[in-house]
Amino acid sequence: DDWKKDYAVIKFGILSGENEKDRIARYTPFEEYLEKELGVEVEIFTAGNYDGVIQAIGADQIEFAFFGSSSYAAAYTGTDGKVEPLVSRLRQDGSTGYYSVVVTRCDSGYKSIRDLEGKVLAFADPDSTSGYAVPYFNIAQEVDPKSFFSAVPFSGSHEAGVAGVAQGTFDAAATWQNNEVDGRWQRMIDKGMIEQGVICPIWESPEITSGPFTARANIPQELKDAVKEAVMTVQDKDEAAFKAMTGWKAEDPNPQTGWIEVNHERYQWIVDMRAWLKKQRRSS
Amino acid sequence: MPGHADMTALADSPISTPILQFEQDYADLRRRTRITWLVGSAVFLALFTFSAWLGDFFKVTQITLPDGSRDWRWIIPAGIPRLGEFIAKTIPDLHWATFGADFAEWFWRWKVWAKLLVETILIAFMATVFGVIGGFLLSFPAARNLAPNKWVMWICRRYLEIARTVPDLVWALIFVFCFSVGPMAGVLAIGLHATGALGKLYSEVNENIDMRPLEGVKAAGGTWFDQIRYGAVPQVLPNIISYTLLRFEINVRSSSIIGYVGAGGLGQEIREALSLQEYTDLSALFLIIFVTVMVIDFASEKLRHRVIGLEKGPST
Amino acid sequence: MPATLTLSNVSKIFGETKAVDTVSLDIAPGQFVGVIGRSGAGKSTMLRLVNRLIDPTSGSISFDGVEITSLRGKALRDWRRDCAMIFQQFNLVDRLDVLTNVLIGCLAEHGFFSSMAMQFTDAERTLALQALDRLDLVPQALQRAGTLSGGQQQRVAIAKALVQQPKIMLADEPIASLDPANATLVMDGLKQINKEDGLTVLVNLHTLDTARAYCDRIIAMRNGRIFFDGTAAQLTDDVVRDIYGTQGLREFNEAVTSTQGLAVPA
Amino acid sequence: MPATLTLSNVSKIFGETKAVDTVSLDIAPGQFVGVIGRSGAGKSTMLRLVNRLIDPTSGSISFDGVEITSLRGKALRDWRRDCAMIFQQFNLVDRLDVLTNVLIGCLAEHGFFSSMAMQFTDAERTLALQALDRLDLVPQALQRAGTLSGGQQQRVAIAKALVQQPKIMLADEPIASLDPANATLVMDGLKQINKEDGLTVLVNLHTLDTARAYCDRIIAMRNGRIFFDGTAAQLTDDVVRDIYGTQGLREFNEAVTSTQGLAVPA
Amino acid sequence: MTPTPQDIQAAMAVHPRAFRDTPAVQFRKIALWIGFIGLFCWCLYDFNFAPERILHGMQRMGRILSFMFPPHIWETWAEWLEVFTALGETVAMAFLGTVLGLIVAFPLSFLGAKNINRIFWLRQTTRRGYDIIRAFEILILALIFIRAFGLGPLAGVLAIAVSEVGTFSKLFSEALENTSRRPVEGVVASGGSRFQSILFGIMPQVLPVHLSIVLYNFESNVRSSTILGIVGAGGIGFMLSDRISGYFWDQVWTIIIMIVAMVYLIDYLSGLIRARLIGHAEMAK
Ligand SMILES: Nc1ncnc2c1ncn2[C@@H]1O[C@H](COP(=O)(O)OP(=O)(O)OP(=O)(O)O)[C@@H](O)[C@H]1O
Ligand SMILES: Nc1ncnc2c1ncn2[C@@H]1O[C@H](COP(=O)(O)OP(=O)(O)OP(=O)(O)O)[C@@H](O)[C@H]1O
Ligand SMILES: [Mg+2]
Ligand SMILES: [Mg+2]
Repeated sequence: DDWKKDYAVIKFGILSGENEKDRIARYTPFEEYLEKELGVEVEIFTAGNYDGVIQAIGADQIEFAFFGSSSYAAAYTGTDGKVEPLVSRLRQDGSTGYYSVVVTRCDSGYKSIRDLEGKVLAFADPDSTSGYAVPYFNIAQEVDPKSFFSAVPFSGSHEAGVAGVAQGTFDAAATWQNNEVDGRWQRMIDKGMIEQGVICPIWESPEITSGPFTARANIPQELKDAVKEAVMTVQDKDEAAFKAMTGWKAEDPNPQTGWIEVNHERYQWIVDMRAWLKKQRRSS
Repeated sequence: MPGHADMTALADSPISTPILQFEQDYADLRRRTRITWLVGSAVFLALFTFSAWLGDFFKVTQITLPDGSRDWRWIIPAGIPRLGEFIAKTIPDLHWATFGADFAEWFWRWKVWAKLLVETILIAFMATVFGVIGGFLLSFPAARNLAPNKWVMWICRRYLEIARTVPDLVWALIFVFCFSVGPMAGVLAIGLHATGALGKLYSEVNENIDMRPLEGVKAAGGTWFDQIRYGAVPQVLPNIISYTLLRFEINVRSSSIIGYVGAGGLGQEIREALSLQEYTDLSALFLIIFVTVMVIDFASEKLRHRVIGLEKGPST
Repeated sequence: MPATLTLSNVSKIFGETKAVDTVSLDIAPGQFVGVIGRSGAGKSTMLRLVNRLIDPTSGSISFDGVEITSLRGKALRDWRRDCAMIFQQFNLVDRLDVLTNVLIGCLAEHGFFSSMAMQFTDAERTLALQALDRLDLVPQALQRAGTLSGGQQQRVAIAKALVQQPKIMLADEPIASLDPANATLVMDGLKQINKEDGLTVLVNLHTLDTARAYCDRIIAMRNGRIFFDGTAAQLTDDVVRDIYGTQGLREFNEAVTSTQGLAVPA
Repeated sequence: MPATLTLSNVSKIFGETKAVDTVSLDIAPGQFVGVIGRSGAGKSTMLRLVNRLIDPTSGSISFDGVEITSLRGKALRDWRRDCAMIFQQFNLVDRLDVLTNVLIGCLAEHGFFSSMAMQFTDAERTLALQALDRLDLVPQALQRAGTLSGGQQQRVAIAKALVQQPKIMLADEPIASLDPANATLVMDGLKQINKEDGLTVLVNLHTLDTARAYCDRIIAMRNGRIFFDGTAAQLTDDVVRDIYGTQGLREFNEAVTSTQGLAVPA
Repeated sequence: MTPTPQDIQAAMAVHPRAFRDTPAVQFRKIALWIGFIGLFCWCLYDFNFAPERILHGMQRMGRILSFMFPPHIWETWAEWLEVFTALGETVAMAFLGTVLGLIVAFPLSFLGAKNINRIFWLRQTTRRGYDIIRAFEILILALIFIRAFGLGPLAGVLAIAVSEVGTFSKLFSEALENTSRRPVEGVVASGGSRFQSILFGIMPQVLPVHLSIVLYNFESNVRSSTILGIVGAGGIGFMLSDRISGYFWDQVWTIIIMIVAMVYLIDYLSGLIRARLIGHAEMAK
């Protein structure tokens, strides 16, 4: 192939994801798998912070990156659209994303956001997509958070927010869930940090699509295709590498099973959301 | 050189035994020194080369050239011309004609920044106070020459070690979890880290003090606390002030990083600016931090010189 | 008020060195006793044993019938106050003012908080000023101790000792770092206190002639043992030669002896 | 080799203080001259003027007909080498070994690169060793200077001065920080050099009696001026009283003078 | 022998200053303390140090601490290897960053020392130059180097090195200024040139100080190499912050314990090096 001469070394940037499982996933087997499949050298860099990866992809230093949805949007605006999403994650139950939820104590009687007037709604931390940006953006379409709630503090983390609700420090908190049985707050119940039946979700966001595996736009199409093909088939060709990179665990009720092809449209609303946040900041 | 005359005289003058002994010792010493140096330098060079290799210093890789083509290059010379790239993105568009407006545009968020700068300085102030109190109190039992007994010393030293060994960013993450986001977590994280760092520096100062005044206090019937208060504290005070001022500056800078985990201060602003790609904000923030660091550095230099200057007493 | 200080069979061993070797002594109240001896003879060690800055390896020290060696805690600190110590290097706190340095002599009476706050009563301050006045140091009372000349510093140390209202005064080579004029002032100060207050004074000296001029009784030590104990008159040249030995001083001839006699006190 | 050192109308003014005030002196080759005077009399300043560590405000200093005050660059450094200086605080580099400290005396001959590498020739080393040998210091040659006793350090300083092969030797209170035994060794060392090598020695002393014992000629300063210039014999008690003044010495009576005579060298 | 009230009165009359500070001094002291305590209290209020919040946080802290027992033990060798590799990488990068910073900072520090560089404006420019370097957020430095050299350890090392240059030059020039003048005078009095007086008089004095500064900073670079996480080069700091964001508290503690152990080891080794280069005698002082 033509591209192999120009791209004898392919560089990947990987962000440890929003999902706690992704954070201890290991990519060495995947790297070996790709080298075997593509027949070129592959270098993978796992970063804890997306600013570095965005700069690297913007400066043509790396070719591909696994982004979260919000960091994809940042990369998209940061590079003036010079990135192209290829594939995203597909779970066992067919879902391709997760949801931001607002939870309250079940015994509080709140049923919707409207019931929370004058109450305290805690967001997770300012850098969180599901714990801040998405719920804030969506709630702001309905009400003005600053005046509607008595306070919108940051709790510091998803866990702290949920625990705060359970203890009554906050009236409500924003966090995430994959579905009704799996999510941040459900896992806290599993770990015994809060009681069963104390926490109830009252609001759910539109699906936050899982972040895309992204290519730099200005590389040869054949290269993109080849890598896309390799990623799409990793679960079949090298199951061990797939399990390692997705942090697969036997007890996981809804593990990732494969990939779906995605395009930029799917993420446009997050780009818009970020633009909105930026405008909010400028106007404040 | 007149020395040569003596030199020749030396040839036939009897050489004393101490000199002979010396010549032997000297030869020995020279050999040993040379071996130590050789081994030391070899080990150092090997370590350096190895870590340089690990650090990709010798890496030759394919690089995308400015025109979009790809070529194999040694990574360092290939990258040097591009060093300014990121900085260039942060430089605002300033024109002489519209300087005022451009400048206002550059510092458009100055009200927020001024508030955050104050917050940053206050965080640093409080963290320094906590660090000084903790480090100061622990530095005496942690100093070898002052510790009342071995166990107290051991405990204090380990505590200080843990406090300073864990990066302040990690403390910040932990405290953010415990106390939620906001300056409080930042204060505690930096304060704890500063306790460890200052405690170590202070206890080193303590180990270098003159023990005679303490003996003087002891001989007059003073307790251990009296010895510390009257004998040690006045001696170490100038050093403590100087380390504290240095630390304050470091704390100002780290509270701007700590903001990165949502613990308040200018760091939060840096993070937001980065994540929203408001690059010119970064250079404005840089300027703000630079001026602050410079002012603190300058003031503390003056203050330190005054404190040290007082030490010298009347000049002779 | 003053009582007899008794050392019986006191020894102090540092590793291999017998710094003080089965020393027995009785020091009567009101005596001005000089201790001489070569460097390393054990003079300082003996004084430090009396003040309990170090503990004896064996033997006992008693004062007025009270066993000193077994004191602990507050009683020990009270004893240290009762037996004031003056050091060759003054051991003042350079960065505190003279007055506070003198007030350190009152610390044994103070509680934790008042001493941490450096808070002293007016009575104590007056006492300190009176002591300074006796040594002509009132004008310097608010100066830092470190800015004083050596002689002044040593006099501050004496004032501090006076404030302790001690029963006995120990001085370890108090004039060794002083120039002659100051040395005279300091020795005169000690003598005056000895005479006026009737305090027992035990002073280590390097300088034979100072000892001869001031002391009622001279004790010479050699290798940790008492080698001579008598009056100045009994201290003949032969005895001196034995005390100091001749090794180490290159020419111990008449000329240099005279010089040395003169130069020794350095 | 040695020649006359002449100071004519030399003054040095620091701000308000006339540290040295129109001093004129001739010092003949081979003399052992002691300079005495109260603290602040200007003794150190005079020596530092001769060595050109400081420049005079007015007046001229010449040696062997060469005007010292106008020397620059290499010539100045050569003069400093020719006129070795010994300090009260030794001014050695504590962390370098004794040998290197002595070799610092050879630096004036060295170029940039050889001194950069701290490289000395074997001839220089031998010279240094001979100097150390004269002062019985060879066994300590490889020790760090900081670990030596005061007397040893001062002897190292003298060895360094010797290596400079000076024409004149200046010593600023060389024994003030030393105990008597060491003081004797150091003064003996200076005397020996003065006798054997015929070097002119100009030494500041605090101690009258050392001056009396060692010096051919004694110069006394007071308030920056020469107040007395003569032999030891001419230095009567009356003169001494004038030099030191009586203020500050409470009783300058016979007994104390004797003590002082003895205790002076401190 | 306690003084009578009359004595006290008399003494007070003669030496009022020995008993009380002058009103001006007293006022200044009180004002300073009030200012300090006021600022502190205001900060407490402003930063919301509410008692219940502290109590609450302490409870959570307690829960986090409880995860320390028993410490997490990884089961497979591969996982252990991952941790050890991260530790090793971190040490190597910190070493490299420190050495590079040192090489650049050492000569620069002479320009900033008052007793060596007497040219006022040059000294001030140099010093402000150090300030510029220190004002750069290490994160921004990392981004600068990422754009130039790509992701990887190189960018991290250079970021550490550059930020170290600012710190080292400042500390080094302060060490130079704090030296004793006496040895210098000794060298000058023997006819040494200015350069020789620096080499023989000042350098031996500052080298031990420099050495401890370097070792201390090496140690802190080991800690602060979280920066490696940003540039995608791994390292223990990255692992740690990842575990924290994932709430794997038990693993967090094990990693922290390992970092502490490693720093302890470095401390011990650097103690050995120092003892060897400076000598035990002076260490003991
Ligand atoms: N803390 C110590 N540890 C070990 N040895 C000691 C200690 N203190 C004193 N010595 C040794 O005990 C001996 C007596 O010392 P001491 O200081 O009492 O002598 P000195 O007569 O006071 O001498 P100088 O005139 O030099 O002060 C010496 O050999 C000394 O080395
Ligand atoms: N660098 C200086 N700056 C200002 N004044 C100085 C300086 N050096 C010396 N003096 C003043 O000059 C006078 C003479 O000082 P000098 O050191 O020569 O006296 P000295 O006779 O050596 O005294 P001492 O015996 O204390 O060493 C003193 O009043 C001193 O304060
Ligand atoms: Mg002694
Ligand atoms: Mg002088």
